[in-house]
Amino acid sequence: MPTSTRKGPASVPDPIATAMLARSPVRQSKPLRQEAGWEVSSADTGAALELADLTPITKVLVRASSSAVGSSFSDFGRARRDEAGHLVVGARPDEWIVFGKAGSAAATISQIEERLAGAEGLVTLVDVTHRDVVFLLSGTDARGVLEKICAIDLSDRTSPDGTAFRSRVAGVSCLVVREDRDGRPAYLIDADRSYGQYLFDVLVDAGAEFSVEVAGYTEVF
Amino acid sequence: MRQRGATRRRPQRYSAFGLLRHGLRHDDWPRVWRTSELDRRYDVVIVGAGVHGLAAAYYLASKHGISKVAVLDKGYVGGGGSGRNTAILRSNYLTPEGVRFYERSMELYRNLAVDLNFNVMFAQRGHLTLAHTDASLRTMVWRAEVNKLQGVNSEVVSPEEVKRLVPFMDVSNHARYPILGALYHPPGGIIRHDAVNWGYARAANALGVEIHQNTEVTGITVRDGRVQGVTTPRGEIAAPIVLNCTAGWASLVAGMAGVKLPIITHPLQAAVTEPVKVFLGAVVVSGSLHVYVSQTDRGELVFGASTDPYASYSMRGSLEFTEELASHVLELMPSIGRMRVLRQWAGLCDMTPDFSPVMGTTPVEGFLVDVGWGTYGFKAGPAAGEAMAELVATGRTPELISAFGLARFEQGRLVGERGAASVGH
Amino acid sequence: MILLPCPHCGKRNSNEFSYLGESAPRPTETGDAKLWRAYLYTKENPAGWTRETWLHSGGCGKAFLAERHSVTNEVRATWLPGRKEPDTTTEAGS
Amino acid sequence: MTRSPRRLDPRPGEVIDRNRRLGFSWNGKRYEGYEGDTIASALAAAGERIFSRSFKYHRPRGILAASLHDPNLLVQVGDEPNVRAGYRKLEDGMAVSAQNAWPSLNYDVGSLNQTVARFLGAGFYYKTFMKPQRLWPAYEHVLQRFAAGGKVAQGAERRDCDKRYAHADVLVAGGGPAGMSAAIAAADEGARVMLVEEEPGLGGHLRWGTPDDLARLAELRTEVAARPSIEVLTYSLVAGRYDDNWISVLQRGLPQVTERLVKVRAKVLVVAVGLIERPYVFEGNDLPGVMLSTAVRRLVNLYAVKPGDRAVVFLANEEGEAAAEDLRQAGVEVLRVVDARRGGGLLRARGRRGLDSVELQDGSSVACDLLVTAVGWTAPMLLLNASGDRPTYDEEAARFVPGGGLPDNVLATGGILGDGPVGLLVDHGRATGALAARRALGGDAASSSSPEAVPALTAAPHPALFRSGTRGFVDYSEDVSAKDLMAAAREGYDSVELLKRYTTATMGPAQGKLETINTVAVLAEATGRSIGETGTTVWRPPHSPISLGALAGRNYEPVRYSPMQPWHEAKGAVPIVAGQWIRPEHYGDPAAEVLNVRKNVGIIDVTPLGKLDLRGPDVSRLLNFLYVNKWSKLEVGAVRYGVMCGEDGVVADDGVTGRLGPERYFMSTTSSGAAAIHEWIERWLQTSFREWQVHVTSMTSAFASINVAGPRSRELLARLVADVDLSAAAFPYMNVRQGSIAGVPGCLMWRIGFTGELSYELHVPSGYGLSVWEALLESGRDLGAAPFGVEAQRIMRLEKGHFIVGQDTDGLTQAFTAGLDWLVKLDKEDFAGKAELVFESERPRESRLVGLQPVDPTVVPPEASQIVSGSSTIEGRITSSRFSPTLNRAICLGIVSQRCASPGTVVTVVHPDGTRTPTRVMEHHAHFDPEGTRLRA
Repeated sequence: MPTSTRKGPASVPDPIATAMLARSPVRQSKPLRQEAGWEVSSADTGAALELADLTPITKVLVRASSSAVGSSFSDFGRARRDEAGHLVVGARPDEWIVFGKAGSAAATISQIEERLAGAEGLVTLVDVTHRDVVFLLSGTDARGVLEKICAIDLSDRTSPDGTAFRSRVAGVSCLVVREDRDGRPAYLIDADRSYGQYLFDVLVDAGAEFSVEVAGYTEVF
Repeated sequence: MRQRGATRRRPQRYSAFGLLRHGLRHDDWPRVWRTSELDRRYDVVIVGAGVHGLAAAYYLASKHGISKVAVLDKGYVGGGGSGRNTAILRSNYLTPEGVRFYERSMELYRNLAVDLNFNVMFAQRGHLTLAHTDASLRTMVWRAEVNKLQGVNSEVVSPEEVKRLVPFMDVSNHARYPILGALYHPPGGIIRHDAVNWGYARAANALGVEIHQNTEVTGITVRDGRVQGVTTPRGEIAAPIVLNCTAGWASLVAGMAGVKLPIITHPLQAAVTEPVKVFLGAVVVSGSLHVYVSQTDRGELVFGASTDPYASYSMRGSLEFTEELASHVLELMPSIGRMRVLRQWAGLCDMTPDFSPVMGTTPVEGFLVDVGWGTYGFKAGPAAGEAMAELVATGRTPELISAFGLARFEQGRLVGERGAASVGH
Repeated sequence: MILLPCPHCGKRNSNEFSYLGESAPRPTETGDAKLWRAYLYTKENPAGWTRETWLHSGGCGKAFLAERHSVTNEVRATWLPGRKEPDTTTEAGS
Repeated sequence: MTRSPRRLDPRPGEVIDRNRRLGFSWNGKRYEGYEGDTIASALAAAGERIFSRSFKYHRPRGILAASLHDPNLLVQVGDEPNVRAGYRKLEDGMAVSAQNAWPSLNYDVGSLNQTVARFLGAGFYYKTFMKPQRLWPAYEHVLQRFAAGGKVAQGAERRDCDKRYAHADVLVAGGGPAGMSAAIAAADEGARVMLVEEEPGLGGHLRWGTPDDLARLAELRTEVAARPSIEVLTYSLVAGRYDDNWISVLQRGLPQVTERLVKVRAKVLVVAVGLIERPYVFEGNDLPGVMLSTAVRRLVNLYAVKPGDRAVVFLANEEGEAAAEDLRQAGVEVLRVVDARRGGGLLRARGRRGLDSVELQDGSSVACDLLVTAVGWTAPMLLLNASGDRPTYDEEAARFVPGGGLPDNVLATGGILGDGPVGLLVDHGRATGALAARRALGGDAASSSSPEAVPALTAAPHPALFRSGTRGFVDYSEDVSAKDLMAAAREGYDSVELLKRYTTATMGPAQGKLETINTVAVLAEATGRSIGETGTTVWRPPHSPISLGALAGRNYEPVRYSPMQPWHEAKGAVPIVAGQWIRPEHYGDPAAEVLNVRKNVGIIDVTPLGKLDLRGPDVSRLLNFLYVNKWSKLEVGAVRYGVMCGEDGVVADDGVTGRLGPERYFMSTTSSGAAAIHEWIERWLQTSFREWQVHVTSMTSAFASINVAGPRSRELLARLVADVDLSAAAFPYMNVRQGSIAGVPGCLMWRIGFTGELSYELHVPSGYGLSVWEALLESGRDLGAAPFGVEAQRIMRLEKGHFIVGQDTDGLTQAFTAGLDWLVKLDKEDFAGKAELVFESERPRESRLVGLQPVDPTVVPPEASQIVSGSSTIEGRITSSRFSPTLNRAICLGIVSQRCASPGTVVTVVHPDGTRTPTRVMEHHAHFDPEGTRLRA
């Protein structure tokens, strides 16, 4: 029995040239610019601890049985880059979220479809770019900030570089991915978009003790 | 065989004059209740020396002349839910049957100090149930209207009136949980729960009822569908009537008689602060914020919350309870953040599917239940005791509690109390 | 805050989970009111080991069964729905 | 400015910084102290002797323990009540005042109570004030004036507090010699260690010890500092231990916040909290000038304060001897050292406003201003009790000791376990710390050190000294004497729990830390049992009272917004809280918003609607199980309304679901039900229907949802949609299409109508939500396009007779009662709630949801008004009620009993103000366009 629904319109095609602007749920600090049709901040801080809003990045949810997918994807609870530079995160058992460059949803989806072609069982891909907000918290004290609002043990021993987990951050269920940058700890925090402004404010508040600064959109994919 | 009804004795009356005399003479007061040997046979065995069991015993003896009664408890008098609750009294329930029942309890409570000759310190300071959403405001109106039709003083008041009654309350409209109004129930208030337990125990004992502390019921004998008696570490006791008045262990005690109950036991936590000068008059409840608070005459704030989210018999408190409590109390009264939590504890609540109790007969003849009180048990003690005593004495279920029988679950005729907010202190 | 061992995520704080209650099989015969109401309302509610269903709603979103002691809150076994139930009856329990 | 006449010359272990002077006030008078002082030490240095008045008799009280647990040192600091003056560090500018005295600390009118004390024994209030009942409030008012404690100020600002989570392999509670050693050893085994000490500095009793002790302390501190894997938290309280070693620590003295609650998950807890010195019960034991030996040692050695001039020392242990030596060195005249071990005895202390003289067992009387007692110890059991240990009484040592019931993840060391020279405590601490680390790390211990045996540590023999007279106070904060306890026990309150509840002994702010053992001892004596048989009470958290502010921390209450929220705010929309969502209730005039929708076109932000993406071959089976109606034959492009019930047949949620492709569906739920329904579905799929192939994804926030409603909605939409044929024929009612709106691709358009109008529910990728919202208003300006809020929507849905789950139904409303006869399909195979709905269908209906209209069209009954027959028999209630701007009359929905439910019946509605309104039961729920011609337009 054919069980794949991959042929269906699985994603939001990237916007055609249009005046319509996409926005993050978080108020952007000036100066502003556009990135793949999204309004983003180009603030530059150079601070030791930075918080950036990466909401425009592409997010694709992949559901399939782990056995069918084989080793082509990361394990549950781990994150790794694929050849195309996507960050593939084992977000839940039999569920991955693939992060990629802003505006690349269609391309990302077709790449994944290609990779999973022929996989057994039900395989579905859903573009959740617009569903989630994503923050990047990076710097030496990033862990200190997160420890104030998240109960997971973030030490190197239990949560080293490449760890991913879902847990509550300041009361909101989030996917947290550690992907260190230039040898400094960095965390991607993915959450339901409607909590975006709330979570952003909480992170800024928790980070004040460590002199966190809000940075503009940075290209990480 | 001993005579029906043990000897009565007149207790020494408590009064201001008595205090004066005792103070001058430096002599002792008589024992508040006597200890006695455990007999082999009683007319009625009541399991649980909390307010329900003691009240049932008291009314059996005082109203029906049945005093060959033993109240057994695995611990001490009032050591379970009756001594662990937050001692709030009210009758502003949602359903007519609930309102009538609790109003009878309030009536008994109002006269209890005189009735028992024991000052139970019932302070009718008024009871406010806050509404933070239009949905909860609608439920408050619903309750107020049902109450009024049953003759219970209850009305919905404005935020301004809330502020007048409780000046520490933040009624500003920018709060995360704005106060849109409140159900105000002037007769509601607080009472000294231990005094109620002791007062009933003393008065029942004076009428011949025996109170046996540290006497755990470990088995219930049933033969041919009839209860025969109970087993304790102190020996077997024969009794034609066994009344289960336990809270927290109701399922286990009923299980000894082979009766299954629609009960899940959840811990309910409470906490008390250090005393400060009295500033809070009314009892304040917020269902949305899962908190209720009152201030004792000693100056302590007493807090409670909703039950813990999963079933448990653990009476160890949790940290998250005090954290959430504090966070929610400060939403309501931001300026009391410097007060300190002195002590926290937990009690057990037997939750039923319709948030209403189970009172009356069971499939086992002679085995009666007065259980499933959720978070409402203390308020109900006197009326439940009175009604159960009547059932024992007459063999007929009083009209007042007819809606609360065990058979309602099998019949699918639940009581509508679940329609109210999940926290209803 | 007790810890619950999610079979997927490991031990996590209990506030990440939804408690779905005692595990009871749904009657296949739905026309018997007595049977049906017993399924809906009657509970074992033991003070001791109890088998119940939890959903790790704040984490991986997966349901699992657990054998938990309702007095100590200790969890001695967890398993996924449909998998063989562990045999814990030989172990000491109260 | 008051001088500090009792300040000594510098002491080797002093913790004050004499270069940093701090000014503060005490009852309005200016004082000065040093950085490092506690409030009490600064006042004692200034010569103050009375710090508080007692709760009941208003007796003057002074320093007893000079520590966190001193029951006599509760003061008001600014707007903070009950500050522990023996613990709280002095800060510049503090305004400190006494709490329980009027008009002043020195002359307190309340002390008159002492003269009638004989009538005010414990529990006296239970025996009086009963009659007349109506006067109880007046009595109560008088009693309330005796409430102890300080004041809270209305309008006081919330203090800055926050929280932190931490994870430790080993958490050591207590930074004395044993605790420090345990931390060092655990760190050496490779463990991550957190070392928590109540006092501002590590060291425990070594801090106020001999030069040898100080040298030892310096070594230990150096060792701790050299290990980066030890995190040291001083001036921090281990407040509680909860299940699974979840440990609360209250940290003070941080630069950023007043207090921080640290929540630590520790693999192993090492309890090294030491001992508390206990008071002796004798007549006059509460007089200012009667102190514990540890208080004297702290005052002299840590704060360089001379606690008196002429002293008597009553002792039974080495600590007492050391205190006497400290006093001599401080220049205090030690008149007598009475050694209980050699038969010495203490009868009573005398004095009015403070100690004047001491009477001894040998009949002598000594004039003095300081009486020091050293009669033994109490082990603070909270952390051990919370771990399951029940202490046992050690007759020989005259104290309770751990009972040995600890789980593997909790260990004890130091004074709580036993006594010994510092060397033994250190050795025991090291061995315990190493063991803790090995247990925490399992087999992976990095260290190669071989396990060393934990040396024996037992409580040393100590004379059993509890009381020498009946008039002594057992509980200082509650003013309960030994005599009160004896009387209460004889009255029948003869178990620890009953005695404590009846007399309130150990229930005060000091939590019985100093008092419990003496309470038990008196009860034992009264009942003729041993102390061991009498038992002790269980210590409950917190270890010391914690502020609500610290427990609350920051206010992390998640709030959700739609992408259009900035627009709503800019336009001054009146917000309404709906669960976690903040939504616009209206933009000024909800009635006008209704009329505009009915006449032109309106748009509403309905983003909070629950949305689920369902994919897979078994979706239709799933829908058939979840909903009460049938789903097998839904065409691609079609939408259907459905209602879900719980297994008890009670209406749980409703919404529409559309089929977007052969194996792809899109479900909407109510806003408030979104999370619960998602969980409900996952629960069934994961536990009962595991073989079904369905993937469910929550998409609520993926789309900004906008309902475009009104006769001109098609016209408006047509201006922005190019790739979908919007004509009634091509896109009829109850259909769904996918396309682009205003150039934004990937939008969903549903033709449905909650408002009863021709309307389209648009789901736009969230990032574009605000842009599309603005585009709709911009393009529709000439059509009269305007926003409307939740209130206008509620009015219109009521005009249309659509019920709201949870408002028009309640927690027991089953589907037929809700009027869903037309929807429920009992001939379906099986679905959630089917059994109960079959039962419901078979029994006589008791009540049902109906449309209602007041006979007088201008009267709008408030929602929840009751429907009655006779004077007060309840027949139902109004569940929804509004004035309809469209119909220009009042309209309602309500639940009524079956006997009143037939159309045309006129029922009586009672308003909250008592007025009664005749109201007619209608044929339909819908008051407006019951045939649905408008929404099918």
